[in-house]
Amino acid sequence: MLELHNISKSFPGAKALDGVSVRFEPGEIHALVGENGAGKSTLLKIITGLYQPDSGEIFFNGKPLQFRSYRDSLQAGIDIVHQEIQVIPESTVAESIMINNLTAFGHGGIIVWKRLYAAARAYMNMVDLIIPPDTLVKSLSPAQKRLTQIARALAGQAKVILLDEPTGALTEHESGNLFRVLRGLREQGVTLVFVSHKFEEVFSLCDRATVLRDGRYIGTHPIAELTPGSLIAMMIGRVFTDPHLGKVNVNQERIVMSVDNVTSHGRIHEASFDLHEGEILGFYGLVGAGRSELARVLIGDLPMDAGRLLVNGKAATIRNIGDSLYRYRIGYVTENRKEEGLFLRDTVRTNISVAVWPSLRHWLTRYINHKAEDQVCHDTVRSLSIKTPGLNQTVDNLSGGNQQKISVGKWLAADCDILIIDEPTIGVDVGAKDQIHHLIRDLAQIKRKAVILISSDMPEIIKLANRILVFRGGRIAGEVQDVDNPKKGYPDISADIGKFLR
Amino acid sequence: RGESADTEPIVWYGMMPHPYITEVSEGAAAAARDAGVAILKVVGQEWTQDNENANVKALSTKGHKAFSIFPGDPAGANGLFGQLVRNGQYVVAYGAEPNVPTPATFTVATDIHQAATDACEALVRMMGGKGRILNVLETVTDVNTKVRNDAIVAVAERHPDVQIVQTISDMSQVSVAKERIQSALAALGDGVDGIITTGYNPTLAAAAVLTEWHADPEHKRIRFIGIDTGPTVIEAIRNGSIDATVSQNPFGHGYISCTILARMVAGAEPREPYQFINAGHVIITKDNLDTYADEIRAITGRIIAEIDMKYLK
Amino acid sequence: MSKDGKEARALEKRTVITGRTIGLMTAALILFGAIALVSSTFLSSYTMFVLSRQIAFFTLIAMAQAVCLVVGGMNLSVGAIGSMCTVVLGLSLSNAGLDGWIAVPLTLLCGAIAGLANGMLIVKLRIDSFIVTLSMMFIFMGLRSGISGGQPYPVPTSFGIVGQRGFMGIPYVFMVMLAVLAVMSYMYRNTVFGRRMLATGGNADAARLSGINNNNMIIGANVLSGLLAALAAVLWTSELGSAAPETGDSWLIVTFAVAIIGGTGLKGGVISPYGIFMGGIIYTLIRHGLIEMKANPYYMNVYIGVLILLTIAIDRLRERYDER
Amino acid sequence: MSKDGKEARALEKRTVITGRTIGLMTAALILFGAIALVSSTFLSSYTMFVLSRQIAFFTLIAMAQAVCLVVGGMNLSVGAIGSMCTVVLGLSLSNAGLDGWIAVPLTLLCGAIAGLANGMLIVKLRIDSFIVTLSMMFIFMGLRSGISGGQPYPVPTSFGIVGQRGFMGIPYVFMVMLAVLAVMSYMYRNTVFGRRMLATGGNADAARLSGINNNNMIIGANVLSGLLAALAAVLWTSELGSAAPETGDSWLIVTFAVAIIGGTGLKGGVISPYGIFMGGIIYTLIRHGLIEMKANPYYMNVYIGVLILLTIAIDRLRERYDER
Ligand SMILES: Nc1ncnc2c1ncn2[C@@H]1O[C@H](COP(=O)(O)OP(=O)(O)OP(=O)(O)O)[C@@H](O)[C@H]1O
Ligand SMILES: Nc1ncnc2c1ncn2[C@@H]1O[C@H](COP(=O)(O)OP(=O)(O)OP(=O)(O)O)[C@@H](O)[C@H]1O
Ligand SMILES: [Mg+2]
Ligand SMILES: [Mg+2]
Repeated sequence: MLELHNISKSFPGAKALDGVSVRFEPGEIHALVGENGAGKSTLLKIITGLYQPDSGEIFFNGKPLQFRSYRDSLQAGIDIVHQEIQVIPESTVAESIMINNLTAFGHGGIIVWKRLYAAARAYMNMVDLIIPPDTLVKSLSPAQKRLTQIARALAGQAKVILLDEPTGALTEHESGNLFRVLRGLREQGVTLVFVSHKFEEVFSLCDRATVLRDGRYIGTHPIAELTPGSLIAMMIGRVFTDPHLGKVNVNQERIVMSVDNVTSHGRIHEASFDLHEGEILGFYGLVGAGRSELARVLIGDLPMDAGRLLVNGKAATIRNIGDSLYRYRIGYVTENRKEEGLFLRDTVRTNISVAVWPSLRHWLTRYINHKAEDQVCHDTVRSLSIKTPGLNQTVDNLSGGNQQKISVGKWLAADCDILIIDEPTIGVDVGAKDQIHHLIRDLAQIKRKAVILISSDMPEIIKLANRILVFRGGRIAGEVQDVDNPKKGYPDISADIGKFLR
Repeated sequence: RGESADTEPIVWYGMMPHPYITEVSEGAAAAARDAGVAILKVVGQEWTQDNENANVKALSTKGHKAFSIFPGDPAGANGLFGQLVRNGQYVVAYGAEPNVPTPATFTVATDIHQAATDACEALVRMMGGKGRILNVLETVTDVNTKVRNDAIVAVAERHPDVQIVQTISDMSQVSVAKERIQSALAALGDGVDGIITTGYNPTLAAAAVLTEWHADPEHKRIRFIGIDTGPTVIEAIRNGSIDATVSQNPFGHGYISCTILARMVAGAEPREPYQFINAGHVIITKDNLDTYADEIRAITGRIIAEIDMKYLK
Repeated sequence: MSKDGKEARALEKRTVITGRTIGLMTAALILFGAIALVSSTFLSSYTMFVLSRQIAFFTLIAMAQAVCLVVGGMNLSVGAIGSMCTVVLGLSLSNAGLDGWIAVPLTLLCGAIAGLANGMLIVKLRIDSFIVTLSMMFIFMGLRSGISGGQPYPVPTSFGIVGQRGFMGIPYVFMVMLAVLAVMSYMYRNTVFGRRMLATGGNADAARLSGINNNNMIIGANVLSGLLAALAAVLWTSELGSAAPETGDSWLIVTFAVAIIGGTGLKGGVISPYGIFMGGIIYTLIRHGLIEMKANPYYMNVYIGVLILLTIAIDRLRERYDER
Repeated sequence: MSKDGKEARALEKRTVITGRTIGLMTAALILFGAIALVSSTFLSSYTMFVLSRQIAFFTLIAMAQAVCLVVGGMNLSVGAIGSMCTVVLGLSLSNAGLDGWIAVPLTLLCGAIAGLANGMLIVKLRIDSFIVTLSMMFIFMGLRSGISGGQPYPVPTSFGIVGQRGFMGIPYVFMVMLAVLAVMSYMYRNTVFGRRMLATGGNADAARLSGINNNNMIIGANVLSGLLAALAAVLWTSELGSAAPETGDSWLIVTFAVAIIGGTGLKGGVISPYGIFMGGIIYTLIRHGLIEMKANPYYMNVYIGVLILLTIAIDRLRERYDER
């Protein structure tokens, strides 16, 4: 039994945790929910010794814990799967999984690879990661990296496993698999703490849920006593209703982008589609289907080997993202905010305004106008409710969800005519998710832009898109139309999508 | 300008810790003893004019009256010397002659052109008046290198049967020198009859390379003359692995320069605005190994004896 | 509350002088005070003149390094470019007999071209800047030795004015450096080019996805670096009164030491020109102080090393303390 | 089960001789063939002896650099440690009159302690290895100058055997290097310590989050680096027949050039000891080839620079081609 008493933790400009007390029992899957920045990750990091609390105590099976480092925590049998995917690029998958007990696979510090691979393969099978164990981690997709990390936590045989948004990059199939494994562990009496913003998961998997809000403990309840509505109310402190977004008003007359047989060797095969003004076009597919890669071909970040691209009816040659942004006004929000979306060591200001600097120049002196820049940043911070103590805050110090908002916010500020948004709500809480959804919707409906929405979150894509292209193996396998028709239900559309996935 | 009682009137400055500099500093110390003046000895960190400028300029703010300095860069040092002289301080260069005209009052140095000529002539004699020479120069950023090279080329041209088969350069460290000399020897094989090195590091390296070369009875005898001395070089001459080297009177560089400065600080005036004082050099072979030190001391003694007649009034 | 208010302002305001720079200023002041206390000659105008010129010189060459560090690279050839430019300057002034007004721009152009070559190789061959500039260091050094034969070039006395004189006790060299500092500081804060270079250094992938042409930024930074190295070479030649080919041989380590003491990050994305200026002051004072104290010259490098380490360690401790 | 066995072999095979190493081998062979064609003395036993000793030396000091690069750091003090160890060796052999069997372990210990000092400072002060080893370079260089006064120490003739002799035309030094290579290669492929150092260098955050104590890995790598530098110093002293304090002064750039030609990543996490060996061969052949060709000595550095750049550029092109 893991008990926390009055845990508090402050960061410069943010009180992350304020007197939180909670108990995690063996043999339960305990959901930890809350908005972005509520302090979930911080709490888990304190339990595992990655952060030291400012005050408070932790008891594990009645004994006080005083972790000085993560390794102490591992020794005590407490392990964590982090929210952010962190891998060792040049190591093998097997090694990454077994990294904590490499010594167990050899004599006197010398590794016997055969035994290591056999052992690792068992855990890889468990999470359905079917690749050779000597694959180098750097060649994996984000989802495969995530599965590697989960397998590592399983291999640690810990008595407590903390999972911080483990399903972030996973598809339903992979998630379902993971849940089977977690239920098995529960049977064995393992304590599981599960952080997720996806309510379906919380309700189908967990036994009890603890809610945090603004670093404070709100309450712990058996799942059976909760409804999504009541849980959201606890999270955001008010009653929340998901308004129906209604029909998308597309200007069928105006094709803003026309993709004609675009091919990029080994990535994309003969993709063709039109994008209209005011349209939200969804790209759906399983991990690795090539959605992101097509997006990168369109913005000139990957080579286009054949095919044509028309923007506003005229043939467009896009050699780099500078071309796409400044000449054709096409933007791309990356799915990978930490590595490609943000300047983590830089300020909120720079991160929001980086793509608009040229237009902020003083008409005469050509130097960036500070007032105009701050105006843009403040507007973005306000419209997305980004939680930051100031524009000078280092982005690294913001919570995952707020970082994601900045990654999206930069492109809203850039005011593109065509915006490609890749997985906009990974690790974003319900409140923020809703905000981002409305922003995307307004972008198309009010500002009359065209949006390509890439998402692995089926409810999200169905909620927003008016048309969905389904990708498989680098091809567009099919198109689901009329998605925004209120008469069509979620089951119908998902069944349509499912047809093309096989 | 503040001048406290414990400010030494004379500064002797050495480029960096180095056997040559160590010997010069011993000369400076002896001059301080003999003349009864306090001399501050300062040694820099790098063999560059930059480093010397930074250090000497810092020193020049301290109220010393006279400086004995090695001109790291014969042209560049004049900038430094000019500033010192404008600041009312005496400068004597030692070890190498700065470009003339120079603000320094004296240079106490070996006549490098003469030394290189003598060394090369000695090598040619050892080779029996004919053969192929490997010419090893030390640095490429030192004007003295060019003077030495010119002297060696001139000697080779004077002897019709002597030719310079290859010139190698740019080796301010023993390790690089050893690598380059070895490579050249390997490349030329038996095509070398004599080697001349005109720098401390290549000399040290050549001594090691030739010791090894001559240890193999199948290898032919290669004649060699270097420059400067060091325990390993002297040892190699003693056991016959190499033939000769040139001693440049480093002790004298320190002793004479500091003695002159001591006199000038005490009020003596130079006879000319600028004079070069040849501190002499001696070729060391197996024959004079035990007596060369006396020969050099004798040269120094002669110069000191003439100081008031030839240089100062 | 008032504390929070202060913090909030700190997180909102744009600042020219960062907390770190203030820390460095304090360190410089303490060093300055300590030397002034023990030395009677330290506050003389001559000492100040000589030291401020030294500071200017160290600061300039450190800037030449820092502009490359900013974009996440480095320039190992900074001294070699300085050497080569000195030779070009010497050739134009002495052999070609050109006027300074033509020779100096020519030299600066040569530095810029050398930087351009570095930059082009880095982006075209997609090889790390470390390797490219290491190789280019060999090449530039070989060129200067080959062209000059090691021979320094005499320059006209009039050319020495900028390097040797000053106005009201302040060396012209120092003024040039202050001007460069002001321009650089302005550039990194206020211009698209400057801020894009910072972005490239901060996270090249994110910069690329934000529409920034990283290659141009890297080339730009290298050109700038070459230009600054050439400028330092010109000033140095003027100060020395002769164009000595070995000019840049001792720069490399100094540039890193000063840039890093001055708070330039090795990982890119961070620069503070005024911090580098403070770095130049601290480095100069450390070296001067050791001579003032008549430190055993043979051990001089030990003291320099210890003091560099101490300065940076204290700075880091302060930073960590501030974070609390 | 047998599938795992095959995979395990595949891993071992892949990491002993990588594609890159084969590319480097080809480059080395071409260079070798070219020189052999134009030179009549190249295949002589003296040439082979002398060159293989040079290769051994370059490879060893490059390894001393590479072990630090692997954990994502670097060791600018590698030559300074070599110098200091030479002085220690000289002192023990000459002044203290110790036997080689005592003096050598003492020297190696000194190198390890110097590396330990580097490592401790890096992890305890949490300062970048670049800065720490830069400062320590000053410190070690100062110590060697202060202690030795720049004077080389004579060593007994018997001490020269390892450095100057060989067996069947193969220098002992070369054999020592081969042994070191084998050990290092094995360590990075098959030991927990080696794999963990690679992990730390590959992604320190991920390694920490995987329960690896990065600090220990960094300290370990630095101790190893000091040890290798000391070993190189011992062998060099034996080869030269005297303990010259300036031993390490020319190492720094060579270590980087060879390690990088040999495919060691500057970003950490990648090493190939046999690749470094090939790097040592290529670097030696380039330098020897230039002397064979009687290249103008004043322009020597230009050729060296161009050839380094070419080697790496071709290697990168090959790699990009392979990726297709
Ligand atoms: N290293 C840090 N430095 C400064 N502030 C931090 C740091 N880590 C977290 N915070 C702040 O602490 C608060 C809690 O963050 P935490 O990451 O725990 O939130 P979370 O509940 O996991 O949110 P999300 O769902 O977005 O991941 C946030 O306000 C965040 O900005
Ligand atoms: N079958 C596969 N196995 C492993 N990696 C793959 C596979 N297919 C693609 N990848 C890699 O996964 C990454 C993601 O691919 P891509 O971005 O094109 O897909 P996506 O449809 O956008 O999926 P995601 O949801 O991962 O973004 C790419 O780097 C690709 O090389
Ligand atoms: Mg979180
Ligand atoms: Mg994707």
